[in-house]
Amino acid sequence: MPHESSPPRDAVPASVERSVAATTRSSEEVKRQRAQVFIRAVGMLPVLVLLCIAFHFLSDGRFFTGQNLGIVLQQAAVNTVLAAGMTFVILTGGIDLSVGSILAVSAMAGLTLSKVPGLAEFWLPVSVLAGLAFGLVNGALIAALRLPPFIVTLGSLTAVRGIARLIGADTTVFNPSIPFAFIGNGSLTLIPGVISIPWLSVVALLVILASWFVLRRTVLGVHIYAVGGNESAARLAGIKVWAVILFVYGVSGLLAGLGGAMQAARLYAANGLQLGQSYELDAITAVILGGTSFVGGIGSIWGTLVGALIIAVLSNGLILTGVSDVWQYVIKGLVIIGAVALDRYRLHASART
Amino acid sequence: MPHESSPPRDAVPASVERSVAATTRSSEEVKRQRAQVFIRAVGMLPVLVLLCIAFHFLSDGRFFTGQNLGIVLQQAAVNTVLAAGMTFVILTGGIDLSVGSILAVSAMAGLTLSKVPGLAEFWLPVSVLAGLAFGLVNGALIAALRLPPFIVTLGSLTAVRGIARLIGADTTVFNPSIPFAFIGNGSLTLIPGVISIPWLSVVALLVILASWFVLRRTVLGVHIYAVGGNESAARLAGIKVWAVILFVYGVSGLLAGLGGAMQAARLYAANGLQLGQSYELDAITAVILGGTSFVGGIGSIWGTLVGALIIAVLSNGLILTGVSDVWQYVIKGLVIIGAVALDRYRLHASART
Amino acid sequence: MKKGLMSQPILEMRGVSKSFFGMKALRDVDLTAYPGEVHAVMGENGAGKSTLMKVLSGAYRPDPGGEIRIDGKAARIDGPLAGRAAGISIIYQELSLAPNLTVAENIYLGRETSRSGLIARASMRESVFPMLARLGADFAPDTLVGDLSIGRQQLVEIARALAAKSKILIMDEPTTALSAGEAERLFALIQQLRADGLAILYISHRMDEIYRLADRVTVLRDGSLVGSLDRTQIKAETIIRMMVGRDVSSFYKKEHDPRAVRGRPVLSVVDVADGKRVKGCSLTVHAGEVLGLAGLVGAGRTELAHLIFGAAAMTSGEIRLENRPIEIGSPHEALENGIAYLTEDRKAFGLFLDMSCLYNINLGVLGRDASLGGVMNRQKARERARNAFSSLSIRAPGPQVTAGSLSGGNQQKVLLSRLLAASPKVLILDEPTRGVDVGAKSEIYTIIDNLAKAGVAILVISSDLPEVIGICDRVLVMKAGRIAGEAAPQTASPLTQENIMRLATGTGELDAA
Amino acid sequence: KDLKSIGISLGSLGNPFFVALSKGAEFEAKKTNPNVKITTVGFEYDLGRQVTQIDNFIAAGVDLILLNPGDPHAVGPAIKKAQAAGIIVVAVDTAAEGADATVTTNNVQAGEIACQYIVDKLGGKGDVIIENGPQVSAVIDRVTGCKGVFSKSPGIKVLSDDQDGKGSREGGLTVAQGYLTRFTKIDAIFAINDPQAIGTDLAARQQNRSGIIITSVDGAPDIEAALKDPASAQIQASASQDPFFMARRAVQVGVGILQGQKPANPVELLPSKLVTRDNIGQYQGWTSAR
Ligand SMILES: Nc1ncnc2c1ncn2[C@@H]1O[C@H](COP(=O)(O)OP(=O)(O)OP(=O)(O)O)[C@@H](O)[C@H]1O
Ligand SMILES: Nc1ncnc2c1ncn2[C@@H]1O[C@H](COP(=O)(O)OP(=O)(O)OP(=O)(O)O)[C@@H](O)[C@H]1O
Ligand SMILES: [Mg+2]
Ligand SMILES: [Mg+2]
Repeated sequence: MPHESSPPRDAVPASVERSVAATTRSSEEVKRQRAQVFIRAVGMLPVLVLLCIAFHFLSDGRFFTGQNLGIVLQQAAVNTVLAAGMTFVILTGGIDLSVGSILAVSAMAGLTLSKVPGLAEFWLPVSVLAGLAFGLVNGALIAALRLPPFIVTLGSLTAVRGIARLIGADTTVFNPSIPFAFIGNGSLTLIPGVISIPWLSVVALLVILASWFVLRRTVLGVHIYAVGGNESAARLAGIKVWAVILFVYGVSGLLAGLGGAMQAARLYAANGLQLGQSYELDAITAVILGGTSFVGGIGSIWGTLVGALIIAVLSNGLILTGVSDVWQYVIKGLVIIGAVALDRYRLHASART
Repeated sequence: MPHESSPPRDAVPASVERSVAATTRSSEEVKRQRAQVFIRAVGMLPVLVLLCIAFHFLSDGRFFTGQNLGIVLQQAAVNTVLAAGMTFVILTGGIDLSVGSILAVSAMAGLTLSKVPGLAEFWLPVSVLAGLAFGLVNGALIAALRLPPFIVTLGSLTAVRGIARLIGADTTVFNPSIPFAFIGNGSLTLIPGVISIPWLSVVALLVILASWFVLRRTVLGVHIYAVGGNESAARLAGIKVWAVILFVYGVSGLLAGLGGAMQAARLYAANGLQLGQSYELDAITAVILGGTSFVGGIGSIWGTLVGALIIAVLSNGLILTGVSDVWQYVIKGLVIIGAVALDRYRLHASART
Repeated sequence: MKKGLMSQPILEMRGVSKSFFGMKALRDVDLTAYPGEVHAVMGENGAGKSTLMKVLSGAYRPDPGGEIRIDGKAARIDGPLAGRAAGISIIYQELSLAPNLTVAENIYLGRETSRSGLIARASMRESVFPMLARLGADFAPDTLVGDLSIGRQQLVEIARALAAKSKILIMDEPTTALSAGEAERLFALIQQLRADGLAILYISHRMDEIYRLADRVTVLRDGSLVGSLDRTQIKAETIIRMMVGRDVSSFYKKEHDPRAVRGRPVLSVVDVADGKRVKGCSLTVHAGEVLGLAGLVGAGRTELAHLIFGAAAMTSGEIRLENRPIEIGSPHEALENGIAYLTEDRKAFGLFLDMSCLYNINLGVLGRDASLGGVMNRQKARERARNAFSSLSIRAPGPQVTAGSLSGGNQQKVLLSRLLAASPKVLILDEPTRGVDVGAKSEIYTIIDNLAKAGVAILVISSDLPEVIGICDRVLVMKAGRIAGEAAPQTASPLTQENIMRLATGTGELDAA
Repeated sequence: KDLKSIGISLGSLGNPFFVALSKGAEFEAKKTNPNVKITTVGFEYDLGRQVTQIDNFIAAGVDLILLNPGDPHAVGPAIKKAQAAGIIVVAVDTAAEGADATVTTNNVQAGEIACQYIVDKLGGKGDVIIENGPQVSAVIDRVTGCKGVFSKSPGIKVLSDDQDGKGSREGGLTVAQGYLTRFTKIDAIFAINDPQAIGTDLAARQQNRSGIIITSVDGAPDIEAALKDPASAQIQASASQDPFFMARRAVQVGVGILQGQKPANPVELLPSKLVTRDNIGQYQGWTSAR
């Protein structure tokens, strides 16, 4: 005999009047939490804006031109897609080191297929699905055998890289007439002659929007946050933790596959050994710069987008201002540390007010 | 009645308590618990032994020769030293991605100094101290500003790499007559003509012993475990958490510096960009293979030694058996995953008997 | 105890305030304690008791302005080390142990016995034995703390505070995780320490403990001092009125139909065992019945509940729901079958502290409410959370705040409302009022009673004997993994504390130290 | 059109070869226009990164791009994009499809002369190893040249050619240690570049193996030292390249095109000369500016 989900009102003791002090404290608490949520959501945006402005002046006004912004967006695209998948994984408290290798393998698979007459058109879905397949293997090992994500994905970082090289027999696969090449190099014209957005960025933006929807508007999204927040509590709350884990690694693989397709369409070529090397570090950096917690449960996809843009702006801006390669290393490293330090300081300061 | 989902406490090993009252516990259970403690301590040793035997047969008996074992030990040495430092860091729940770059910078500094007449003899301490200095900077940023270790050390991974390149003005610094070169290429003869151990391995072994001593025999060691197990409890117990954190990153930097000196003595040369690339992954792999928990607090330095040996045996064995480079990737990845899976299975099985 | 009050105070706190991010948790609180007295500090959840104690122990730095005097001298306590140096030791409310270290290492954490930096494990180990024996602990010094149940971990905390040999001993809800036997032993110990001249600051939500132990009671409300009572003035109604600002009339509620005991069986557990702690237990809960499950710590009650809920694997036995055998392989399946479980450790296994109350409450039913494709029905979720807030009188700024920012009692109610949202047929409550203040306790009792009235079968696991007797229709007692017997009204073994303790210990009498 | 700004994308700037290359380019560009703005970046053998860098050069508005292509064919589309933006693209060290001009060492020939040396020394008979490296076109060409020579001598047996020495001393050392354990008789080893050759020599010395002829390609400063060092007697020859000169030529050609002079031959192959222990005295090396 299931009872009503909310007991009738009169059955509980009359609610206790709150003291005046408690009331003021409550509204203060709400305000404080709202402010914090806002600041967290905005995340690194101020840092991004600062960087852009600085580069604009240092490069004699070359940064804020339509063409250059298009280039930045395009350059951020692949990393954004990978970082979106990584956000899912890190939100559950895991990590996926294999995205670079999966990207390579799916680009290789796609390009190889694109040279087969008659099947060429299918290269795009095949390379995305190849990514999904490897992601699911990762997920299955982690969810079913309960192996540590770091080791599993480190293992596949290596093994999948080998497979990528095997596919191309260790050579560069090249196809100048690959179908759907416009994704990699074309632009979507919004206002002819005025505004056009690279297709790569459109894809990345769609990925971000879809991720936002899944994370914030679906039950699965809440379950992802829950697993990251407290895995044992999630299990006791009846969440199928293994399914959530399988899902996030599947998504990460799928998006790595999409990233591979994007790279293939952009370069018309792929190389099993060289493509996607250490992309995982860039993706993880974008996620963490975006304010997602390494232990899981806290973070947002918008933060990740900002993080990925910061990385792209840094690379582009440093070349634009003519900084030498060596100093680019030093500056990039310091900016990354400085950005989190600033963020930490900002959060702290806002918490005090 | 097998259950697919593991209960929340499954991760915690069954208690090892010897009950004073000793009413409820059967002697069988006591035996089971003893076995588990033993298995945990032994760690991956069985996997290592299995690998060695397999390679011995696959390489027509070339593996277990004095000379080859010497080579394996020598190849494991630098990674063992880095992994020892990484063990300290991971035990506190942190991570140090910058060890490869620190290794490069200290090797560059050491080699550069070794070419200065009159100061040449000092290259060894200088390169170790250079490592210590960078490690302390990492530690200070993490302990004092409370920044996430991943980002800080990722930042220094990049920035320190830049500094390493600056030191050598982007060329390979080499010195065929570097003092103390015997450390890199000589052997310590124990029984002339029969047993001799490469000096590199002697150094690595000393590092492991010293680490064991600090972790298991000193108050500081207990504090390191405590910080990793429950940081706020450690703080409440009056432990200077910041000092512990500074210490572990300092040790990691120091040992990376030592690793740099070892590489310099071994190769007579260093290149700021190429040396030490992605060594951090090998070091972390050794630590995790060795059973140290990523969240901190659990693990042993002996496990790390076994983990580093597994990696070295894999590399050596695969070359010895003539597996091609591409397949080496695939096999290495699968063996790493297989090893943890086996370990997990073994722990599980022993828990059930 | 009067002599204590006459002497020089060992501790004087004057005008102590503490704010978190601009929010005042303590305002101008005064507190005086004398050697040889047990000074109880009381107040609702979130009143600031723990905060006051943490200021005293050095875990928090107070706002400038106040003053702390120890032995008549002004003391500057700016860290845990300074607190310890001033002769203060504390048992924190939230366990503050490192689960990866051994019992001995935890007890000596931060003040290890050492010879020039080398740790003296053997001597630490040796000196821990008598301490553990004194507390009646049944585990060895080199057990890993993570392998102990919360109750045993609490004993480690207590041992740690005792080992510090200080002048002022703070105990922040030390008995929440202890069962009656262990609590008895602790009380005896406290009385002994009082006789030795220690000042003991004692925080508890259990009125019977206050009666037994306290020489004086100080009450806090919303971070301010309400007043102090002498032993002669201690009366439940007075204290509760000071704490809550109103009268809480009938405390325990048992208004549902007691005949439910013989009603329709809903959940039957037949001979279940897990090959470890639970060694063949059988019980039946009927619709509309509140069945108690008592026992000493480690008796295996929580483990049994986990078996029923699918959170642990059974090795033998059968579970029947409404007379049909069912297979429960995971908590998910248990919930699908209408069995809900409230964990005894809400922080570790219950709540998502960084998530809003809204999601914490709705987590179990989001899937059911969702539209096609798993899109959340946020409107419904908000409504449900609002209803839960008003019907369980959860005191928090609103469903949007994170669960971690609520006081203990309100967290418990949030967790409870998640279970209720799933409309279970069987409700297993493991220590439902652990760490919950009197006001909230009586509200939770009312909720349990109402659920029973609505026909839910309820199994209450509790170590609080007055509570078990006060709200349950009958009580099963577990001992060493088996059901040792039953206490029920109008039987040969009536529902009394003595009876339950006799069954739980297997002896004829209470096992006081 | 004058040369105001130049962008250079090279394999890896930590490699002394590319450093010498960039120095040469800088030298020549400064000679043409003392105020020229030069941006040099390494793409770390990541095609995607190189394409990104080309995009950035386009945005920065350079006049000339000097490119060490990651792949001869794959950068074609990016080159076209740059050319569409009015930028001259010159490939250096590796040929690139569609580039306005290419200046490179003849890597096939370099592999040939390094391995011909081995064949001659061994008298056309012996067990040899080709110690391979990262599969970039320069390496592939060298190995092709080498294999061609070996296959002409029936007495030469190639024991293995499928291990990657990673182009570094360390990689060469590790791989050679494995080889020396695996094969008891090795007469010669061809390493695809100098660092690997030195690593190989270190391995042989550690294991007290002698009589192995080691040759390689590059003529880098460290091989110069090794060829003069009696301790490393097994290192016997290196097919030299001249990166400094190569880059200067490339810039000269690029500036020429900028000023409207089409080169006679779009692909300029610079021959490699073998440096041995005998002629090392006359070798000028990379660092000497000419
Ligand atoms: N570290 C902290 N950060 C922010 N707020 C805090 C912190 N610690 C306590 N508070 C707030 O201070 C107030 C007093 O909390 P405290 O823990 O002292 O209550 P308590 O009387 O011990 O309650 P309980 O009976 O539930 O233990 C609460 O509103 C709580 O939310
Ligand atoms: N939080 C926990 N973490 C790890 N193990 C636990 C925990 N709680 C209980 N256990 C394990 O379960 C065993 C049985 O204790 P259990 O909790 O089932 O008994 P109980 O009668 O419910 O006692 P309690 O009053 O402590 O809840 C303990 O000895 C311990 O090994
Ligand atoms: Mg409290
Ligand atoms: Mg329990």
